[in-house]
Amino acid sequence: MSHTLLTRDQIAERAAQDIPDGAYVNLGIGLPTKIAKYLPADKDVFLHSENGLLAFGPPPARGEEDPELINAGKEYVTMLDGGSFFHHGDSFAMMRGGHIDICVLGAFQVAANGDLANWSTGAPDAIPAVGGAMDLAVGAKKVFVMTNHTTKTGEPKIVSELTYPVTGKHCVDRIFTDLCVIDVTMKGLVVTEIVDGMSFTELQAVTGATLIDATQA
Amino acid sequence: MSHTLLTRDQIAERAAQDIPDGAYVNLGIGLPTKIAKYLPADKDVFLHSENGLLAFGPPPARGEEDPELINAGKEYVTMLDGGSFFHHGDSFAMMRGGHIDICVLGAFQVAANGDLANWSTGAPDAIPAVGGAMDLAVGAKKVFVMTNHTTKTGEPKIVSELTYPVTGKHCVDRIFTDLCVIDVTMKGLVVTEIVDGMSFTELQAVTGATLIDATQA
Amino acid sequence: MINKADKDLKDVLSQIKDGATIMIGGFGTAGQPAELIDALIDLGIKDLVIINNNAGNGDHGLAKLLKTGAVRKIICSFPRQSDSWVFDELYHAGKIELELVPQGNLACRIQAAGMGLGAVYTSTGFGTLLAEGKETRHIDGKDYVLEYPIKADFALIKADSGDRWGNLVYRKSARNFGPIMAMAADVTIAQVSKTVALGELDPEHIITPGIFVQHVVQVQPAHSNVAAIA
Amino acid sequence: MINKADKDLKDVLSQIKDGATIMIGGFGTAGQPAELIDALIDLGIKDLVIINNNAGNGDHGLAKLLKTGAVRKIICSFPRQSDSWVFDELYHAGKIELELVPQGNLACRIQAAGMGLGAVYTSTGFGTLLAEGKETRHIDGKDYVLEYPIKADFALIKADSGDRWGNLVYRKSARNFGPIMAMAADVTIAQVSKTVALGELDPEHIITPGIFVQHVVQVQPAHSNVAAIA
Repeated sequence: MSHTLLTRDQIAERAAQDIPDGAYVNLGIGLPTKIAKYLPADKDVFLHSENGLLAFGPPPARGEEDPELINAGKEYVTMLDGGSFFHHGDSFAMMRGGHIDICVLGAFQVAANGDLANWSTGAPDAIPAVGGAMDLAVGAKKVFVMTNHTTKTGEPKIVSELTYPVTGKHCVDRIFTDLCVIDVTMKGLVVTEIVDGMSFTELQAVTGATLIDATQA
Repeated sequence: MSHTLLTRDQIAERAAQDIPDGAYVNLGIGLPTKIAKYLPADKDVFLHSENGLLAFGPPPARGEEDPELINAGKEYVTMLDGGSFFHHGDSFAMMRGGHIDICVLGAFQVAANGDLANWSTGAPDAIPAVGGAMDLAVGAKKVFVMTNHTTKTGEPKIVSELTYPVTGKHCVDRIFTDLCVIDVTMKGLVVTEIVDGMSFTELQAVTGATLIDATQA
Repeated sequence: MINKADKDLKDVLSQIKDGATIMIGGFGTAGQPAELIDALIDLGIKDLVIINNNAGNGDHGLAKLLKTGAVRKIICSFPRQSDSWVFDELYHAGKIELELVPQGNLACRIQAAGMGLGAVYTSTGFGTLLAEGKETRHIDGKDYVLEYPIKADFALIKADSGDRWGNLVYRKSARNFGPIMAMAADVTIAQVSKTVALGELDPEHIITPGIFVQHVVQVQPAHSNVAAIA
Repeated sequence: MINKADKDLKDVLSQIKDGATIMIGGFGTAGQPAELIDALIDLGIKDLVIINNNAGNGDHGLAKLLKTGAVRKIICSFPRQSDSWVFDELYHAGKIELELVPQGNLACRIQAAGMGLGAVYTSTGFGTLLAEGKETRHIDGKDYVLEYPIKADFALIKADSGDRWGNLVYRKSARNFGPIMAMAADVTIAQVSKTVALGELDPEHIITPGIFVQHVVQVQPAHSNVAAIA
């Protein structure tokens, strides 16, 4: 069979479908921020940013940028009516205290037990930097991961055990890749959707951990 | 010799003299609240109340009472220009975090080592109640105690060791009584002032702990 | 479209069941959600654990709730007051359990729950009867007691204004425990004097962001003219 | 009469000495007290410990301070950025010590200092390299790491408006670390765009009460027209 990889926008669009009306959501820097534009207008989804914003909106019109109104990715944003500002303490209380419903993160690797690696490749001379990655990984009620299924060189990113330094243990609930959707469960990695034209066997072949097929369920 | 006891107002007036310009002060419920009226108008002294007020002012005019503007003693107050409201978490952060300069408390007993008892007489059938007493005792940079020197039945309230349950250990810095002013120091209880007409020997006789005379210093 | 202000008081409270742990805001009567408490009494549920600074005054509000026998245990800092006869009688009769917590530790433990902390070392209470049996630690020259978070199934609080996303602002010293209880409960129900349109509350002035609030119920202000609304 | 706004920038900063631990507010450039940092550089002091979310960008502000060699150690969550070449070079040359702290733990440890807690159990970082060697505990089904408060001798922060008693309000996402750093430092110095009269800030809207602020310094807003003030 032959299949087509989902584009980054298509992964974002797919992930957006799993965000319910009324959800408080933190979209990690990078790929996950793309989800914002696929949230349907008839839903109230509340976007949280670590630097003290709740219910922020799309980027401002050109010339309307305010250097004091940025998100955690240091991009200019706007505020929706009903949005609010607060300090870093309250902002991470929202996260650590389990008040955020869904956090969507990028990943270097996800392990079969839900361990996430996304903050360090462990390269010996790299300058370490963690930001809010570890807080986001353990704090939200549900953690979604958005990632390509394999690295640029074809190595699996979904693995039986992490080889990169862990960001959070047992934290990932669902994985959206350019090939499939996977639920991380007590039984293992359960594949619920695969791109058209790809078989479960083919998917398993490019994955570094044992998958469970639930696409017929 | 013969001496006159200070009135409650006179003790308050004396204690007020030791509160410097710019001090953040919590006046405990009861006797200490009397200090407010002896603070000189040319000083900015900031009164803190546990229930979320900073820089509150005198009672309102009759008919101007607001049931939502009360202090920790549940008395009606007003706000000064420059005052602020905050929640209980921040209010006790001010206390526990060492941001309050002076706290003035009542006492059942003060021990020679600065231990304070003011929350419970230990009576077996009494309903225990503590409020903010323990937080106030350990939180402020300096703790002043205002009390009669002895109980109504003439028992010493300043004692070598507490017989009542402790509120805070090693917390009292200065004691203002109707007979004297005492500094609690590493060396012991140092008497700096005695009411006119009373000798140090007479004061010692009505005190349950050894005093050091510094009234000639 | 999310509207947290679309249910009436009775509907909102009906989700509270026997055995619930409930935080109730207020310091004295300031910030006490009187109408929510009355509706809670009407529910007729029992075996409740209540968290409040006090244990009721007079015969109204929290005292009235206690009087119905609905409360198994109360966690508070100052139960004994000149007009706390309802609690006093229950306590002396052994009909209510009391966990006495210093006021600042009460606040801090509620905050710890809202912040998702496992436990905190606090200096308040060290060496006292209220820390007996508790773990202690000497840190950087000072003694601390290990205290655990206080969480709740529900928080019933009073705010001044709220919008349909649950954003709240308070009024003067009625703010007290409201903002921190809202953060520490699974479901926070706020009674407000005014429901305002989205955007009417300045994002700089919102004290409790809507993320901490599940329901907003507008009630007639307690200090309004009763004759006028009768 | 207390006037916390009566000294000029240079006078206020002159109390900072070699070896000081200094919190600096801001997330990126939002809320960064640029004028205070410039004045700190002019002081020429050394051996500083800096606490900030980042480790400087480009060649200005915090990066410029690092470049002078004044900083012995930095405590931050995200030093590595596309334009953090000043820090990168110092780090690779072994000329600066780095304590890397997850951003939420940084906030929480700063809060713990302000609140007077001895230590807190936080879930963030458990099982990671950043918790290696740290005490852990299993509480109520979840794993936590014991983390200690981060205090400072000074906090340099940026607010929008302030009054002579030190009350502050912030602007939008420039609020970030300001309010919690103000609570955690012995001496907090706030640069403001506007100094207002006592009473002009609504007591309901004050974010940082003056008790947490020792000095208020008005500076020319950074985004004002440079030509107009030249």
